[in-house]
Amino acid sequence: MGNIVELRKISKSFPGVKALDQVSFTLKAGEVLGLLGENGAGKSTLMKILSGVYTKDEGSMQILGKEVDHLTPLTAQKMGIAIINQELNLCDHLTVAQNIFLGRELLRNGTLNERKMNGEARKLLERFQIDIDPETPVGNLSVSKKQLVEIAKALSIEAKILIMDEPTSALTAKEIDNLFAIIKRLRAQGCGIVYISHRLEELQHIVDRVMILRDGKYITDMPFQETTLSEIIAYMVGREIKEKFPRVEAAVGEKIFEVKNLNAGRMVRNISFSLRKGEIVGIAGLMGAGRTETTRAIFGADPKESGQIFIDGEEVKINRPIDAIKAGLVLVPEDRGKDGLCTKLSVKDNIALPNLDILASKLGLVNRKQETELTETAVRNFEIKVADPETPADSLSGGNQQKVIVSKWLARNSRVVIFDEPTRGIDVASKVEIYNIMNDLKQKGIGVLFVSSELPEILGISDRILVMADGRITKELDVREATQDLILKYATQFEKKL
Amino acid sequence: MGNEKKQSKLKRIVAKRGMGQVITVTFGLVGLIIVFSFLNPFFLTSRNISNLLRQIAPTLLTGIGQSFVLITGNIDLSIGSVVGMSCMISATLMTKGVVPWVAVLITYLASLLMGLLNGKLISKAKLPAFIATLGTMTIARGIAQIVNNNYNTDSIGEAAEGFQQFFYYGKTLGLYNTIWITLVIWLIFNFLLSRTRTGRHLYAVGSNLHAAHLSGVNISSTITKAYLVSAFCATTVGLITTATSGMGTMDAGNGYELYAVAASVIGGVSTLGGQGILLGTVVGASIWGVLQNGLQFAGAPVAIRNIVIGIIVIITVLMDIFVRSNKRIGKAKTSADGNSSPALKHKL
Amino acid sequence: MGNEKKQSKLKRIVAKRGMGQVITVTFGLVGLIIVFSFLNPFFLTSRNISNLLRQIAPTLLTGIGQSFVLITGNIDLSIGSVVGMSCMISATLMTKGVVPWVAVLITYLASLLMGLLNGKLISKAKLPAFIATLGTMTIARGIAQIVNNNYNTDSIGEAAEGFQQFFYYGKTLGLYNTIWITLVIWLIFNFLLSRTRTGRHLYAVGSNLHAAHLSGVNISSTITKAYLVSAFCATTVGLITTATSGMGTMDAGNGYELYAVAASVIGGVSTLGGQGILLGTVVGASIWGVLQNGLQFAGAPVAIRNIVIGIIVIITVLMDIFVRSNKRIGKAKTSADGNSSPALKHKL
Amino acid sequence: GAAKYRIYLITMDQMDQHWVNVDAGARKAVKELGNVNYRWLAPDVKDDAKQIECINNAIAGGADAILLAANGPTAVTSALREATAAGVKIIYVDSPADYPGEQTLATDNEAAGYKAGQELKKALVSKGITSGKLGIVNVNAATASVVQRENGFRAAFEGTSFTILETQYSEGDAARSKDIAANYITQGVVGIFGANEGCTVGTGNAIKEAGGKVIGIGFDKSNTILQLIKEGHLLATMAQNPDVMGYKGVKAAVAVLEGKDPGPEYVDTGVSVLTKDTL
Ligand SMILES: Nc1ncnc2c1ncn2[C@@H]1O[C@H](COP(=O)(O)OP(=O)(O)OP(=O)(O)O)[C@@H](O)[C@H]1O
Ligand SMILES: Nc1ncnc2c1ncn2[C@@H]1O[C@H](COP(=O)(O)OP(=O)(O)OP(=O)(O)O)[C@@H](O)[C@H]1O
Ligand SMILES: [Mg+2]
Ligand SMILES: [Mg+2]
Repeated sequence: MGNIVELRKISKSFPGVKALDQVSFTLKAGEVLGLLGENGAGKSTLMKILSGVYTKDEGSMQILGKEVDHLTPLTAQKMGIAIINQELNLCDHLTVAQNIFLGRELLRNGTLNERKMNGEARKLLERFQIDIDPETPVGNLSVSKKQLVEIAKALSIEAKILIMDEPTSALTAKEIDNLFAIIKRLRAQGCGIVYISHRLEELQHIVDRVMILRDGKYITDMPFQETTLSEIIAYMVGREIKEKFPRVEAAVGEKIFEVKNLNAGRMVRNISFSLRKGEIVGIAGLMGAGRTETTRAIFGADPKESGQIFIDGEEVKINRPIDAIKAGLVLVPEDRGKDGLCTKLSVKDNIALPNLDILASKLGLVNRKQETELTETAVRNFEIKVADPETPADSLSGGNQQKVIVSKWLARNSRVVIFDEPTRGIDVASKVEIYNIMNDLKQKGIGVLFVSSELPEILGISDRILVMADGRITKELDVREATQDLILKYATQFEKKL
Repeated sequence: MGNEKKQSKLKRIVAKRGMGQVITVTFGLVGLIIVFSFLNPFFLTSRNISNLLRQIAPTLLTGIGQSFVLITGNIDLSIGSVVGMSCMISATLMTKGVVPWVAVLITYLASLLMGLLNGKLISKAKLPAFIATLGTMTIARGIAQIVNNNYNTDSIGEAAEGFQQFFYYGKTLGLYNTIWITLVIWLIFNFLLSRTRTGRHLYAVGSNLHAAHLSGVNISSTITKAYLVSAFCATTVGLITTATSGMGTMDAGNGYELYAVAASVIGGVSTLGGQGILLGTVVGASIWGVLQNGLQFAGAPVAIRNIVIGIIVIITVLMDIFVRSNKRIGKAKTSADGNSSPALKHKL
Repeated sequence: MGNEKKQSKLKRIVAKRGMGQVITVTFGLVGLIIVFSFLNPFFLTSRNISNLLRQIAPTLLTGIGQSFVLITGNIDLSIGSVVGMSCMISATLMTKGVVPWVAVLITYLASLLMGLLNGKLISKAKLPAFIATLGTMTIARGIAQIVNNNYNTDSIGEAAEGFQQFFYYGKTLGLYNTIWITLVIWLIFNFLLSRTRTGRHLYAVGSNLHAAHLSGVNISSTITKAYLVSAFCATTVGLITTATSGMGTMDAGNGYELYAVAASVIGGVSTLGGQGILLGTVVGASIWGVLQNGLQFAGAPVAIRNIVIGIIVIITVLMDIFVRSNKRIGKAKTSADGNSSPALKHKL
Repeated sequence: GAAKYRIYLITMDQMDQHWVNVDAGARKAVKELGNVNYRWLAPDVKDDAKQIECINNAIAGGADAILLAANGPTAVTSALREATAAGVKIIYVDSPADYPGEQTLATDNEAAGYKAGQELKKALVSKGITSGKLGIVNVNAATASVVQRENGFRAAFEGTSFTILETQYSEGDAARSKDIAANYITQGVVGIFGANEGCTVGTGNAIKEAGGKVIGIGFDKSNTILQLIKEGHLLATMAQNPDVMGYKGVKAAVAVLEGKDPGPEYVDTGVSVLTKDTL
């Protein structure tokens, strides 16, 4: 079969970075192409050019046999290109159906045909077994539901070219299986699909061919059958990664952190657990199990109803984040864009922000020399790729942004560090770096609480695993006895609804 | 099952784009009317009601325009000046002997150009709306002053009698024409906003600009349309003002942009974009008008009027926030998360 | 290598929080001064310069307050009314025989309460800043009117001679006290903003409220502090106004909040929060003041002044956007992508 | 008791002491008469449309007579036609409109402005100054009464070798007026005219600060202005008699309502030139 997309020598720069450098790319009808690469390799940028979001600096494009010079999101859509973007792009105030048909509203006599749109949306959602009422406002949905809406929206176009940029980052296992079934069906219909993911385990289920980018350059492409995961990783990283889940041993000591009977709303119910010196405790669970809410409540970001928190055996009162930080408890939040970074501020400002209590005198005067030292040390220690700490944080790639967030918390001496999904959307090499950071903390005797939806990493890194469902801890497992199946069993142990 | 579905339909309507707020403030409006009708025997006379409706018209009209703009997540500070500019342009032309209806046409064209300028400065040149319309606010006021060489105009004269009747003094079927004009404009724009594709796009742009852009919505033209509507409404108010006074006043419309914001916001239109319906703007403008009229009759000095109005603006919005956050607590208690707290989302 | 480092240091300074804009508009200011000094022989006399500086002071002071608030991503529409309220409270107290310095103290306390109210309404009750301060704007004006029972006050009299000297008429080391006061306040708040923890927090809140919250920043107290600074500056202007006129005027300060926005924004403070420095506000206020003063000397009628000022506001911001996007274009061509276009990010 | 007449006073706004004095005069008459139900309606800001709303409200509120200080001659005429149609009697206070009323009690603003001009000219000439620049600080160009004052003032200098600079507007804000006047002084004017209370206060303060060379003259009477005159910073002010307008206005209205003759169509309530000597 012929190529339906041919991009030749595409280049694209952003201030300070060459995101794409002479990249060529092809896609055939009826194939699923895995587009792979580290954070900042240029995958999203390439696909945004193909879908008309960005304009290329150089190069030429042939799409469905036509030479195309200038694309907008609208013309791309009209040509049959659908994209599920890495970031959620939905209007919270509009309903699911209104979002799905946004820009392509169905009309009757020139006016909106809401009934038809609702009906079509319902059919679409049913066809893909997505359990959402098309008339609910999107703002009321959870992140995973939103991602499903995003997928449904892309599928509602009779697309000939479908781009999925990390579609599964917020999905549950069942929803992912569902998605794979959809992908296979579309492939059979002759649709060309580009699939981007950092969850390399997923590839085997669907991908026909892989293409690898590194630092904005084309590296290679080959049929998936003819390669192995470790070879792919080596191409991505430019070197071999020995261990995907490096594990270090440390002697387990006394209790450093304990939560007793914590309650905070519907999703945090009677949570009790403890952390010991020299161990990483993982929290597993399905999307919406209440893990994020638990960490936020502990950290004082959300109000608590009841419960006690102990650090080194002493009870601490945490009503707001600053109390937690002062008590030696810090949280690396889940949502990088929303909760993690002040994107307009510099890397330096971001790293300094939670440490100003140390950097400022009693009267509040900031010691700028100390501030510079602290940030430069952090940038060095965490190998953050940034030319100058005064650069605005939003010009960094995802992985580097995550490192900024981690580093700002570790620049101070804390007793307990909570990581909420620290590896989401991060490439393999960066993941390993994050694991190493956690291991390092563990060896230093600092308590690490590690929330993740990816079972392999939970199993690979933690020493003890708490499983949550419906806002409760349903099981505590030692890593030696834990298996994926066992965790899933407890993660689906829902309460009987009255 | 069927019952459940029906119930959820009702709930849905209530939840719909600020319908809840509309219902809440309607109660408030009724309360005010009751209070004032006790305080003042003339309040519910047909003469006063018809008067009152005519007084509400300018606030409602500018409120409609402002609501369109607010829904897209922007603001129009130039409304008051466009009222003044329209008043001066139309009156100057008429005093110079131009046929009133031609003057009206020219006035609309001139103001729509101002609306176009607003729209393009914001959507194409990417100026923040606050700044762009602060600039055009000053410019339009300057134009209002310069049109007749820094003077208010003379009387627009006998020839404009028909014009004055049409926009202000005349009655049709027992109701002042001003009220009819307002009603027709409201119906048209309400239809546009709730039933057409452009209307949908206005909400989408205000809710998530980037998403709307990626969905193929033409951002620039959508935002520009909102500003054109706003300019259109402001011009109509300017013409009503000319008809009312029978002359052009350079100062006309001063401060109307803020009344328009108040009317919209009291009626549930969010200054953050993406939310609100024009029914709310009607209630908001009515509350505003009833307060002005009622307090004046009650003999309240301007000072008290200002204080009361300020408090009411704050309270209605507080109430809305309270009602919404209470609804949420019923389901799940969230505090500092982005979805539940408007202020946390709020930029400027 | 050393050279390269120096260069990047320079670049860093230019890039820092809107320094680029400050430099651009400083050129504009110099240009204006040159033009006006050719147009008018009096322009550069020491008398006019010293006068001009004193005329810039109120805009700069309110601009400092507005900049603080804008940096947190909010806005303060109540500034002008707080000026009026302070003017009336202080003058009324003095005419009633209260010792001027006690009156000053009481005035500051009253206004700071208004600032506190603003801060709490926005940070605790989560009202959008536009609405909250629209409400307090009306309330504060009402208070200004009610304090002396709807009258402007009588002369504050002989006893207040010292007060008038201190705030307006007196000179120290050849410069008017008003200028000294402004300078001291600027230095203090510039120091607070650029060198202290609270300053950092203000930027963080304006840049990303959630991230700031999770980084241990007390959002509510940070936002409240910004409004307190704004109220403090507005009060100082109110007192200067009382000292200037020797009486209390209920109307005082009308519209100052918008001049304050203009001064801030021309100087590179973003209405989207997180960006801007007080040096910019100085330049912005100066441009504003030079225009007012210079255009009066040039004999331009108000109409022309309005138009010129409106155009200048728009052009300076346009220029900044253009310069920034050009910098970008030099390296990369972006079209409609979200990150490069401020308007796309913009909420109201 | 006696049948009550409903009388409304409608002013331009509620901000000036001037209006308060009109109201006070009216109240005095109401008290004396005892058969009047009186109310003061004022828009929150000076705005033609809002004043018309007040007129409409008064009609709707059952007015028998309206005492009106018209924003301008033209704007309210149509509304007044409706009032007349509803049987409401109209008495003008302060500023009449181009529409027949029962009586007008007002200051002749143009004449008063002319008088101010002449006073200033006299003072200048007596100091040996026969030419030079003059400045006018006015409220705005939209309010008829202040525009008339300015016209009168300008007329007084016609044919002299004084040049009057472009008028500057302060919206009556005393602080802004002060800035404007100070700028005039920098430009080397020999005299400044302030067209209302705020403008006059600002003018006086600017002169006070600059030292005595420039001669200032103003309009309206307030304690602050009188102070400035006493201290010699202002030459004089044109004091109107607003309380007379209110007092005689109510009396005239009741006379009309009772079918009596209210007296002449136009009553000039006069201005007095207040100088240091007359105080
Ligand atoms: N709008 C933008 N402005 C500035 N730089 C950008 C922008 N978008 C991307 N970049 C930069 O371009 C490079 C490529 O980014 P891109 O998002 O394409 O990477 P990616 O391969 O999708 O990474 P990830 O796996 O983290 O999503 C990065 O260095 C990134 O920082
Ligand atoms: N603002 C909100 N209003 C209503 N429900 C909410 C809100 N925020 C979260 N929820 C619901 O609370 C539940 C818990 O969400 P939470 O994000 O804490 O789960 P989680 O276990 O951390 O999952 P994730 O892996 O997504 O982080 C979800 O069902 C979510 O839909
Ligand atoms: Mg990507
Ligand atoms: Mg989570």
